[in-house]
Amino acid sequence: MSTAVRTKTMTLIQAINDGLDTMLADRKEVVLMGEDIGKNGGVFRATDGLQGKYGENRVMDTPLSEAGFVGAGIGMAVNGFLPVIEIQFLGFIYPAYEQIMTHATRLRMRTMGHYTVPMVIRAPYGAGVRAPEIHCDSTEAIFTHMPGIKVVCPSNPYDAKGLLIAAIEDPDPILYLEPMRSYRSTREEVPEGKYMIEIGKGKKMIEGDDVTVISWGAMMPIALKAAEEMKIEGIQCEVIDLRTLFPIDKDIIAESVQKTGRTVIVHEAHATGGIGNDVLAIINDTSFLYQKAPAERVTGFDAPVPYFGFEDHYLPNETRIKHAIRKVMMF
Amino acid sequence: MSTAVRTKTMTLIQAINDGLDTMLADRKEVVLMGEDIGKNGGVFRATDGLQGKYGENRVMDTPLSEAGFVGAGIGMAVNGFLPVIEIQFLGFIYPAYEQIMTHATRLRMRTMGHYTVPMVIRAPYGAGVRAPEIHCDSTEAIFTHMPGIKVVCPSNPYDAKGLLIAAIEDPDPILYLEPMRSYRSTREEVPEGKYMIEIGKGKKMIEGDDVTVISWGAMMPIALKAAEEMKIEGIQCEVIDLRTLFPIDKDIIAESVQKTGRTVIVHEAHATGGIGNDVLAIINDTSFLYQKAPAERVTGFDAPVPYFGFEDHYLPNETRIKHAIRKVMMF
Amino acid sequence: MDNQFPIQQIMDPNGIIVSPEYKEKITADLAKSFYRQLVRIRMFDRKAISLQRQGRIGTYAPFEGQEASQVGSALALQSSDWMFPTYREHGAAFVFGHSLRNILLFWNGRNEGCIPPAGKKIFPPGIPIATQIPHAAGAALAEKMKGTKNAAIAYFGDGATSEGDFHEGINFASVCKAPVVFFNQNNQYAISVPIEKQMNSKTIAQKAIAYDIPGIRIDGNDVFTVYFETLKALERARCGKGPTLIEAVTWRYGAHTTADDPAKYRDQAASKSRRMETDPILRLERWLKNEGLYDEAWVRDIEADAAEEIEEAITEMEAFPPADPADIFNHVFAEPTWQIREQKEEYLRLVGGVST
Amino acid sequence: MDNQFPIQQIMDPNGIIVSPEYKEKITADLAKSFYRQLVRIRMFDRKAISLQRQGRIGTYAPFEGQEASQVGSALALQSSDWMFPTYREHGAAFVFGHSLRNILLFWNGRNEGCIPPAGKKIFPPGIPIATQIPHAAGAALAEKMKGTKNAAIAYFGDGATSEGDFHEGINFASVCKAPVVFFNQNNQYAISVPIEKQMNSKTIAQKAIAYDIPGIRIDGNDVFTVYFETLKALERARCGKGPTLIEAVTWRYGAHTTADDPAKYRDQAASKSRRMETDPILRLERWLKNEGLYDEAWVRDIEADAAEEIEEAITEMEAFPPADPADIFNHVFAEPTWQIREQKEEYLRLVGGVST
Ligand SMILES: Cc1ncc(C[n+]2csc(CCOP(=O)(O)OP(=O)(O)O)c2C)c(N)n1
Ligand SMILES: Cc1ncc(C[n+]2csc(CCOP(=O)(O)OP(=O)(O)O)c2C)c(N)n1
Ligand SMILES: [Mg+2]
Ligand SMILES: [Mg+2]
Repeated sequence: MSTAVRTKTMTLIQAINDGLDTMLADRKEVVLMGEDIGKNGGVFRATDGLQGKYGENRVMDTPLSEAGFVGAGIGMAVNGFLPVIEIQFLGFIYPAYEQIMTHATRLRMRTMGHYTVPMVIRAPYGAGVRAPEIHCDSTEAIFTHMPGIKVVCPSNPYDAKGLLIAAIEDPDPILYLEPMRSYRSTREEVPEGKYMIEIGKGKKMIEGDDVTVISWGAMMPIALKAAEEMKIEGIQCEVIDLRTLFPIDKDIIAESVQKTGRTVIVHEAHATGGIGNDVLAIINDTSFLYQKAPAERVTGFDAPVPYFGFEDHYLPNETRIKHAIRKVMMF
Repeated sequence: MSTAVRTKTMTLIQAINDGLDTMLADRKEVVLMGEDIGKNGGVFRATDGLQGKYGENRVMDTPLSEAGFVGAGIGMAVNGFLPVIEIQFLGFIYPAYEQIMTHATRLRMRTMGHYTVPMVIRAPYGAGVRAPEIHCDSTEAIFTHMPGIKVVCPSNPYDAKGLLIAAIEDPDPILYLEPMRSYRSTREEVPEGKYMIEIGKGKKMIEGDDVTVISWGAMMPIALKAAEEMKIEGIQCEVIDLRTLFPIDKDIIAESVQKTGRTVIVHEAHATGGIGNDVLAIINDTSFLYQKAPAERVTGFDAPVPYFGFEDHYLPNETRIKHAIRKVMMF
Repeated sequence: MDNQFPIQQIMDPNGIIVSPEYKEKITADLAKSFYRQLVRIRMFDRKAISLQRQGRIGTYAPFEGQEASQVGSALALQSSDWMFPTYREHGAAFVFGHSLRNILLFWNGRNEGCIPPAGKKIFPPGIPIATQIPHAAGAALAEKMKGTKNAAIAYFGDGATSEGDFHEGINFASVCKAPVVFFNQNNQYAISVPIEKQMNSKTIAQKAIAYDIPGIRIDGNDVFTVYFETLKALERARCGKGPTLIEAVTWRYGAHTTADDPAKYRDQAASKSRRMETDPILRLERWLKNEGLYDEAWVRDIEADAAEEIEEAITEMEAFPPADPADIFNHVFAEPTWQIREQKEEYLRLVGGVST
Repeated sequence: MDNQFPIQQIMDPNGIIVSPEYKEKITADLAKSFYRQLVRIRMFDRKAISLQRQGRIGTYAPFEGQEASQVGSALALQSSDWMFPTYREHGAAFVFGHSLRNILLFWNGRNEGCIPPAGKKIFPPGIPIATQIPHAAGAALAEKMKGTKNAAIAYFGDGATSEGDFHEGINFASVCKAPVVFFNQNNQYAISVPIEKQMNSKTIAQKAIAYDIPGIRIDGNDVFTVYFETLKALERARCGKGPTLIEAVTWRYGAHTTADDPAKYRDQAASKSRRMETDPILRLERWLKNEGLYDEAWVRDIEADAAEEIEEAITEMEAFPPADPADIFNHVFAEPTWQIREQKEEYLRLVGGVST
């Protein structure tokens, strides 16, 4: 990145808005679609001001029908546009599951590249904001298991904009998950204009020799805090932000685990079938002999995300992460 | 099982038909719903003859709307019935994904047991029968990740009937997967009348000391054949049929892996996010120090299930399984 | 098409009965019981908003302006019928006999709030839009198969009509003649999206034609019309004649939820003038006055009773035991799986709780 | 309702023009070109069934009986329009210019069969019912946004109308006035389920009212009606007037697919009598004879040409290189991920193939 690039202080949601703005200006094929994204600017204001700036054709309020507008988005993507579709909350993507599973992800395969679906689906996910039920799901794994779509998830404003632009530029469908509880929790300097974070690359957030802590999205601040606190106990954690959930950055995991021999994976989703298990598989395949202890997974439980009165108990927290770190250290 | 029980030679699909017949006779709350299950007896004849025997109220042809009739089934289940719903092919369950994800699996949790959904969804799955696209999916993992539903999958006629009856008797929603390519491939003796296979319990199919081979459903015959063939090379495989995919029988895996120290997991579904990774997690958590080699996963590739012209390449076969067995032996 | 589906009205905004055939049916007792419920739920709604502002409950979905639709339809039910509300029909649920404490618990993030009083067949508020429509069809079909005369009512908004589940649920019910009333509250907005962007049709009632079931368009702010039309539709349902689609045209004065700012997407002046002209409570008040039935003391009594009842419910809600983390695990399956047992045990040990 | 949506017909089963206003528009050339296509696709269909029986292709979905619906609608398209067929509209796709070899490859389990000839905008046959309807809406909207005059046609069956995607796709298109024609072939069965169990409505055309778009019910075995009504609907679409729903009432003589046995669920006598009375080819033949345009030699020529074309396609299909396992991996993403690279390499090594 050139040092002459101007930056601006932004929250994560502002960085998303700025990324959308940048791409609407940059490529006339970009169209935004979704519920309440027009005048209202989205229920979280991700698209605030964009309909005013680019018009109703570029920023379209759709009827309340996720299958319908994702399906229509596929038709538009095949026919020359770059739809960026907002699903109001990840928990409301399920009606569109068939369209994503049977078409968005398979049209390239089906036609051997003749038709492709360069589409981005944006969705806020996760618990911790006292929202009603279903608004709090973290079901990335039902998409990472689905070949033909990539899944990314930023944890900070800089990555949010860079990953979003990379996703829009990517020739294939991308699910772009937004950590709703981090939307406004911090601000940081974000470059103006266009820049990209490479999809498929994680990032080392803290260096350390003792334990590899792997997480992403809304769990990152908590994982970082736990790692920071473990220093008091003399334990140096290496913290990795995956950023892309499919395809996961295998190399960054292998390299770190081969150094530390100990792993703690932190995610909000249920343990069974969660992405933690994909990380276990990468360790199994690349770093078997380096392991000094069984990896620990600190995850949401194998229970539905509860009503918000219970959510503080449901969500992984520093206590649980630190407990797991101690466990892999003491094995 | 009493020795006086009469048996009958049946294929897997006949055992399913017999199980449905048994339960329609046994419990008046049982109703079958689905596309083409009435006069036509189902596209695979799973419900053959049942509408004639029990009437249109007990065996209902539904409109072509998976979300609609799964949703209606939820309403019926809450209101005193035991719906057994046929999804014509697992690949056509996706329109009902929202209903299953947000309601079937959560109503008990949501109402702390006040409303429950004792419903069974039956679905043929898997490739290998030269069927058109989408008819061949093996996407169990998008359900095993979903708390609140159990997933079972028989590999033989005896288990098919016993698991089906157990599923219908279970007070919670169950996805009952049917290995379509095994529907008519073998016959065996199946007891008449009512019997159950305990949900959550796997079965040791072959004893062996060298390698644990774990599989289920349509892959079992292939895994068994590969294991048999490895004897020539002096390798004794212990083969386990999981039968239940959630909750997996942890004990049978731990016990076997602690004996052999080597594991090969075989499934049709994609590697990433597949149930193979749940098995890895169980090994990690229960048998870390017993492992003599990294586990091998022989799975469908991380590519959509291809058109049937390519399916023999896509599906795990004896060659790939034997290769994996040799690999864990030689590590 | 909209002239094929005129808005039916029994009482006009001035509280004048414009469909004289109903004159006899509208007794003083009936009207007063309607009035009492309208006031009760409006007072609750306002109180709930203020509780949310004080942080005593979570995000809340107000219904002020839609009271006649909720009261009229809920009172038309028999007590053994089924109700499938959304997040906006706690007014209807309350009128039908739900516990106010539980309604408040629901809005405070507690599953306990989803449990209706014993014997009351009320579903938890539907969150994923339109998904309750097939449930109502199924529950109603079950009643028919059991041979009862019970029916079901499913509530949903204008936006919900765009979802596949609306279509699939009504189609299913129409084919099997399930005893269910599909009760649409057309408040003309789905959050910020006005009905013109939601659908090309001018009415929701006309969508009934797709299923060859009766479609009725009514003034949703006229509690009499709502009551009598719902009653008729329920009667049809009970007689085996199948479902009806009712479009009750109404308006929410306030925000979609307390997290929403309607000024972003519509001119709030419309709400102000509607409040003066077509308000459901004011309208019934005008009728009561016209009939000489309006009695200030009686109204004060109603209000005092409601206030007391609401305060009591708030007290109960706030005295309710704190969320027990064990409940996260206790209701996933009838019997917990090993995953749930292990996770529960480990977590409770960690937080120093006792496994329950 | 069905009397509000009478079945429109230009030519009756005896080949008599019953809508005289079309007399002039129906030229000998036009009629003959229709006839040629009808014969061509019927011959193909029969051949495909026999190929399936011989194990030379996989399960096949025949359309015999529905040829007029497919030919009339496909010929109404302009070559730059979009076509979204299902598994039963390879007749229409062929008429619109798809490659017969590729159509056969599709039925032989080869993705290559999904690729249309250069410049032809034909989607792969839709397998999950009704899912192509939103695609057509989106592709059509894209044409409108680009400012072209191109339109899209989406095919689907009577059973498909029960799916949520039918509803959501048409609603979407109606709201944004997308230039698309929703072409329903009502063959009165969805596999074994007759239309009376599929829907409570007597017609499919009336479902258009839900979206305030024109709904037209036509004789799907009268190629003239199909052609002229589709042309009109496309014209409306191109002028910015939005979508049209066409219900073409027809009948499949045979099985749902070669894996189906219709004797299980319906009396095949109906198919026999329909073959005599309302057959789309026979009907046009009768018209040609009435007009003195029928010429045995010409018909023999058409048949010979078609037979040759079909044989050629079969030869090409059978000479096509065997499936390359590398193709399983090559088209998942523009650039393979590491999983795909590794899996491909390992597999190809194992089968002794060369990485391509
Ligand atoms: C499937 C789904 N998509 C999106 C949402 C988010 N959402 C909540 S309420 C709402 C608008 C509903 O409008 P309408 O049906 O008119 O009911 P109203 O809120 O006006 O009563 C939306 C989009 C949701 N709850 N479920
Ligand atoms: C979502 C989905 N559910 C079920 C099926 C299985 N299936 C294939 S064709 C068919 C019947 C379709 O009937 P219709 O829409 O009338 O079309 P037709 O076959 O008569 O042309 C069914 C149920 C499917 N392909 N997709
Ligand atoms: Mg509304
Ligand atoms: Mg049909």
